[in-house]
Amino acid sequence: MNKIVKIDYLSRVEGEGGIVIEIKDNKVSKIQLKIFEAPRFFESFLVGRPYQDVIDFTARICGICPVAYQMSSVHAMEEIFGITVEDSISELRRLLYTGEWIESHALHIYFLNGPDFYGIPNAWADKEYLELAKVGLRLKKTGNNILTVLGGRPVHPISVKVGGFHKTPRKKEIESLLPELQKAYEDSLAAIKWASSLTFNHNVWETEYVSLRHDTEYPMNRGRALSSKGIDLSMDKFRNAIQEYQVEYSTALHSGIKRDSSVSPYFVGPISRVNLNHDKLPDEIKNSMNEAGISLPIRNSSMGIIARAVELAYAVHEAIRIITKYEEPDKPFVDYKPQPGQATWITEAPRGILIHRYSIDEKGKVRDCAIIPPTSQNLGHIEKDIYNFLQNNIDKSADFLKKECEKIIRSYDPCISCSVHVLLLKH
Amino acid sequence: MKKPRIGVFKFTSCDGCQLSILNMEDEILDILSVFNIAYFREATDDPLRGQFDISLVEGSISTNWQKKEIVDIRERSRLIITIGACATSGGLQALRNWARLQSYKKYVYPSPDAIEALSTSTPISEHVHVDYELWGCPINKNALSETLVSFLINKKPGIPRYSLCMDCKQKGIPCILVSKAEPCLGPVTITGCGVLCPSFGKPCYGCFGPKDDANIDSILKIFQNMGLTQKDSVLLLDKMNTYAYRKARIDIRQ
Amino acid sequence: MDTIKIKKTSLKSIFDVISKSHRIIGPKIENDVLILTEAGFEDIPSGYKELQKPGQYRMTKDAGDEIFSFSLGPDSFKRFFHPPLKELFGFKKTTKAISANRILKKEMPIALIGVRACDISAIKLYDRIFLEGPVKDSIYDSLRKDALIIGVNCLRPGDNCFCSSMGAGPQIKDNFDIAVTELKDGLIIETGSAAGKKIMEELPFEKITEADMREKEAVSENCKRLIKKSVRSEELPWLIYKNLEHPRWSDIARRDLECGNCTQVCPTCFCNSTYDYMQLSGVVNKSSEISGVRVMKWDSCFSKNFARVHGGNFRPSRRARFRQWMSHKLAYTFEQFGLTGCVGCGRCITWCPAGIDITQELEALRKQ
Amino acid sequence: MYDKSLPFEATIKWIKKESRDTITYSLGINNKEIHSAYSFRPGQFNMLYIPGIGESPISISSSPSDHDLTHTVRIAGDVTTAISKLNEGDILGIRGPMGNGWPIEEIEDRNLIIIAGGLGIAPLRSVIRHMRATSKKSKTGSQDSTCGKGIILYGAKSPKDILFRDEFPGYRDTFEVQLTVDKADPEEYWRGEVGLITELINKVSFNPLTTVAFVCGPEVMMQAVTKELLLRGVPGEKIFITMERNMNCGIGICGHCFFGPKFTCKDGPVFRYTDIEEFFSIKEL
Ligand SMILES: Cc1cc2nc3c(=O)[nH]c(=O)nc-3n(C[C@H](O)[C@H](O)[C@H](O)COP(=O)(O)OP(=O)(O)OC[C@H]3O[C@@H](n4cnc5c(N)ncnc54)[C@H](O)[C@@H]3O)c2cc1C
Ligand code: SF4
Ligand code: SF4
Ligand code: SF4
Repeated sequence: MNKIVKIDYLSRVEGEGGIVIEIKDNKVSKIQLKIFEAPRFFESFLVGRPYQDVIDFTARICGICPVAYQMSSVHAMEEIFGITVEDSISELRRLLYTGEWIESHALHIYFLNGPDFYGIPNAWADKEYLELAKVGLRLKKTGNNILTVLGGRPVHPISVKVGGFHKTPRKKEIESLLPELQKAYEDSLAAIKWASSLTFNHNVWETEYVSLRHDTEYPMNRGRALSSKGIDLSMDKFRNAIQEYQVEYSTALHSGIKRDSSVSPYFVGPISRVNLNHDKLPDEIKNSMNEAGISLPIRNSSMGIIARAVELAYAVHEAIRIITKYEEPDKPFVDYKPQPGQATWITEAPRGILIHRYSIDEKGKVRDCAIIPPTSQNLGHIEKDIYNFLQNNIDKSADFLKKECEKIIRSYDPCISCSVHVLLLKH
Repeated sequence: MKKPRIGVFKFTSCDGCQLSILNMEDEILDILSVFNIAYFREATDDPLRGQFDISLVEGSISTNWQKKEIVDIRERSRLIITIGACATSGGLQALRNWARLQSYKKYVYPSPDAIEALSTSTPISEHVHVDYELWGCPINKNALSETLVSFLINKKPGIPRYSLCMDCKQKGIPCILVSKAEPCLGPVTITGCGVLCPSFGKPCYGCFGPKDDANIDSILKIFQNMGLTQKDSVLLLDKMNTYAYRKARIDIRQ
Repeated sequence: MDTIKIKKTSLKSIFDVISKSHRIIGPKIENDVLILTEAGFEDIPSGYKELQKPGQYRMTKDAGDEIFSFSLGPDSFKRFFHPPLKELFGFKKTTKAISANRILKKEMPIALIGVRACDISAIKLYDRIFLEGPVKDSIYDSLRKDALIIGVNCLRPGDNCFCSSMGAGPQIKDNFDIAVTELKDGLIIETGSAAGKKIMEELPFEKITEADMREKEAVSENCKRLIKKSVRSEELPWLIYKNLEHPRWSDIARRDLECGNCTQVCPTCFCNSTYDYMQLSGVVNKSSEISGVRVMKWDSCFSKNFARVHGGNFRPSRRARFRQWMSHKLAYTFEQFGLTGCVGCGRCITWCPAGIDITQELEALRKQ
Repeated sequence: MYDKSLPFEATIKWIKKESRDTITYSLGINNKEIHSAYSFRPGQFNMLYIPGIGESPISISSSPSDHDLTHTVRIAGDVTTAISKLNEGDILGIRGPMGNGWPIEEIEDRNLIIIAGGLGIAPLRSVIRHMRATSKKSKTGSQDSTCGKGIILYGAKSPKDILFRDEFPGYRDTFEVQLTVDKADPEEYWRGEVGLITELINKVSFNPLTTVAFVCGPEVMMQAVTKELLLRGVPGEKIFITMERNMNCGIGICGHCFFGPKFTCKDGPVFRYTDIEEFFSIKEL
């Protein structure tokens, strides 16, 4: 039997993409994940720009995870210039990141992915679901409020600067967030319960989970790159352990881990982070996971929503912790002198590791750069996931397959706008 | 009464302005109670169908198919409102307008020929008639709210078009250009962001684009008097609204 | 008018006495700029001095142990009497009724401490505009009525000051509650109102000598001598009226950023715009009912739309808008209110990023 | 007295369509106290207020002696469009009266010549009706009415655009009335003049030296008319014109309506020509 499954426009994902699947003689003959998000050539126009521009520019790659771009780039710059920021500043940056995690995860859980489990087209289509959506709005708002206090606004906040922040918040200001964070914590524990009560397709196969790992904390801004298949590399080395390849049907580059002569897809994002770092979660959250019957590692890639709920709770918990012990730093930033050099830095964006590499010249201008967003790292993985799913359900109707494939893709919370901004292969 | 239909469309952009709609957490339920969000890919599966009372358009035009699609959207829309720097002035990606496309492609993609893109990124208004423009990278949600309120009660949105400095002074923020000699774009930039950067002690980098009659040549001269090279001072304008600032510079010469 | 002398250390007691009945607004340094805000005695930036040039402002500390060593920052009283954004009234409209409710907030009145002669002249003008016009502005009135003006005679002028040319300073003459003059070894306190007198009565004073009074006069004399800038005010307003078509206006327009900074820092500029502000919730609740607030916000004749009417704009060019501003300052206000529209505080010169200097532009108008 | 910085309610009593885009509204002030305290002079205006949208200055087109308080509004932008959507019985906000109004006392025993262009007839209608009312009174009182016969010259775009057209025949008892249009409509019978209003001035006879002129219309029209009147010998001191500027507060505290040193809202909108002569020809003032 031959079938063609075509989704022209994926909805409830960030950016523009579609998918074409061909089944010939009961075998999947073609999967084309189409990314027709128009390219924006970020890396090219960064070249020759003063290093200060990088933070503001790369943020514009993605409106949903601008902080991730700011974090990867600011740390890369500081690595190049040999700057170490005070602990209080790193903590504030972590707080900023929790704001983005909360916002982005809440959006995905309640607005993008959630409706799939209820068979509704959006979060407001159904009266009952709308109540859940309201919780989602409340959580999102809490995340956004963190971003606003620290960075002026939720999308493309303006406060991050090489060496620290342009301005750090007053203790009073930041403490005003606590009441809503307490509420958010309750909401997010409920979210874990709710998410794990949903019904999932069985998408389980042998894959490789990749995330950062840090000795003392759940990874965000620092650590080493770790994989479930034994990789444990510095950020810089990890960058060289992966390879990107272009497929002719897509504007996005795919990437995989180089081993011998083959390049195999890997998986980044909340599931990988939880799987590789669950020991770093606070006991309260571990308990909630146990109660909800979440067994680790999470091997079903459709269960992204569960991992997100866990991380949502973690981010809220972490925000409360940081705010409670916050002391206003003496100076919002450390002084430094720009120096030529190059560095790679990786941070954990809501969707997974985000790799930046820069080289800066003597005038403090960007000589060259490479950016590998999480979604482009996951693209190969998504395709394989779909492939496996189809093989197991090859006899189902085209309509069914179409819906399910859409769901699979969505469970990755792909950020297609990001995925077009991909790297420079060494000339 | 039938609810007015809103469509949200996206071209070349980061999705941040669309997200700003979803970030109106306090208003979104009000919006849903008076408007029918009939097309909004990022949030709902509803297919593209029929006519729209308001089309909110994000993103710039940078490929051939987008050129066609925006014409289709125009035909379906009573009002087109552009949201954000990309749609209103070409966005950061308009920097390609002043570069060589092929070298750009080569830089980013190993097989550049597979990449379909125009050599320019241009605002929506270069392609179809635009009824109202919301500036900002990203837009300010109060401005969007004012625009929707204005639509409902039938008036022009009351969004000021004077300089950022006006609000900077009104908020009592010390001027960083005058008191620290840091190159702030406030004097040539429209207000609307809530004076974010100066209130964080950072010079404005122009994400809201040029104000009415922005005197670009004069501000460049001021920057140069502060010690910046001609080239570096122009770089300050070549950001998210590069297209609009360069255009303002030409307009004022006439 | 009563005059006493107090010890420098007794200045704090003025703060103490006043703070019982008033909210004190005084000078304070924030981010290296002198601002006016709720401040205490300890916030007075004694020993600090500003270096000012057209378009430049730098705070330095080199004026020894003088208390009132500094001059003017961008803020003036106008922020407090005529706030940048004020709610005129809340409105509600149903099909059969319209209501407009003004709520005058009953707050503790303010006491402005450290007001200089130029700003006191400007307050006089503001009183004419908002209290003595065809309609009294009740919001201004409520903020102004019980406010105290504690003036300070300048020890030295700011680098861009020219108050003496405008007849607005440097010595405080009237329209104050208390005026302070800093001497080498004490402070002379003069009262200008009953309220001021009441405060004075609570201060621990010392004997005042002839020499003190001579020193007091010398302070203002000396300050006046140090003023660097001047305009020929005797030629005003005619110099402006004669030159409304002068080519210099076009020359200024080339430099003018029209950012409006000058109008926002000017203590006499009062232009504003009024509009209705509504949130979505004010429109959607019940379809036939709407509610919101009508607000007045500082605006500026530099705004391109300021003179727009339906079907046109009376001042479409930058040249015309700049001319409007300068003419209003230096000519029109005399006719409108019988007072100078420019008090020579020099703020517009300092805070203009382009460094446009009103005194030099006026001088240029004299030349053909 | 009531506070002129706060709008009060007025109910629309009746509506009359005057032309394609111009409508007259009769307003009744709801509040009794304000109603009895409210009095105005011909040429004054009110700020009409539609909550949520804004305010517009609109001249009072009735005379103080009229039973009704009317405004004649041309649909231009947001506020005037919103007004045009109102029905009888609806409510709007009003602040006023504002402005100085026409100097009726200047007329005394002089000849009055009223020159209006387009919508400029609205504030002058107030004068016309006032003059008629007072001259009627004096007719019944003493025999020697001091008022000579006045002249009305009125120009509109086309016959269809002539406002209050049905009223002019009645005015002929007190005034000599001359109407002109830029262009006559072929479909309509038009007996009046065709051409510029300045040409009309030369077609009527009056003694310029004992005349007082009230002029209202678009600024270009007033420029031309004043020039013509001066040529005829009417003293500049006796020519009164109205200025139009953006108006925001109406009470002299917003700065929008400056015409040179004048506040159009409180010093005007009516000005003695010689008071503003020096500014009249300056562009973009
Ligand atoms: C003294 C005076 C008397 C007037 N008398 C009448 C009259 O009797 N009948 C009539 O139809 N029109 C009159 N006008 C003109 C009328 O005020 C404008 O057409 C009207 O304000 C346009 O407002 P809008 O909201 O419809 O237009 P928009 O273009 O939407 O204007 C928005 C706002 O701008 C301001 N504005 C715009 N145009 C003008 C203007 N011409 N004058 C003052 N402010 C303006 C107002 O604040 C207005 O609310 C008069 C104007 C003045 C100054
Ligand atoms: S204007 Fe800025 S925030 Fe909006 S879509 Fe474009 S890049 Fe994103
Ligand atoms: S800091 Fe920037 S925006 Fe603010 S007044 Fe100065 S120049 Fe203008
Ligand atoms: S200050 Fe300038 S750059 Fe900063 S947010 Fe506002 S408009 Fe954007």
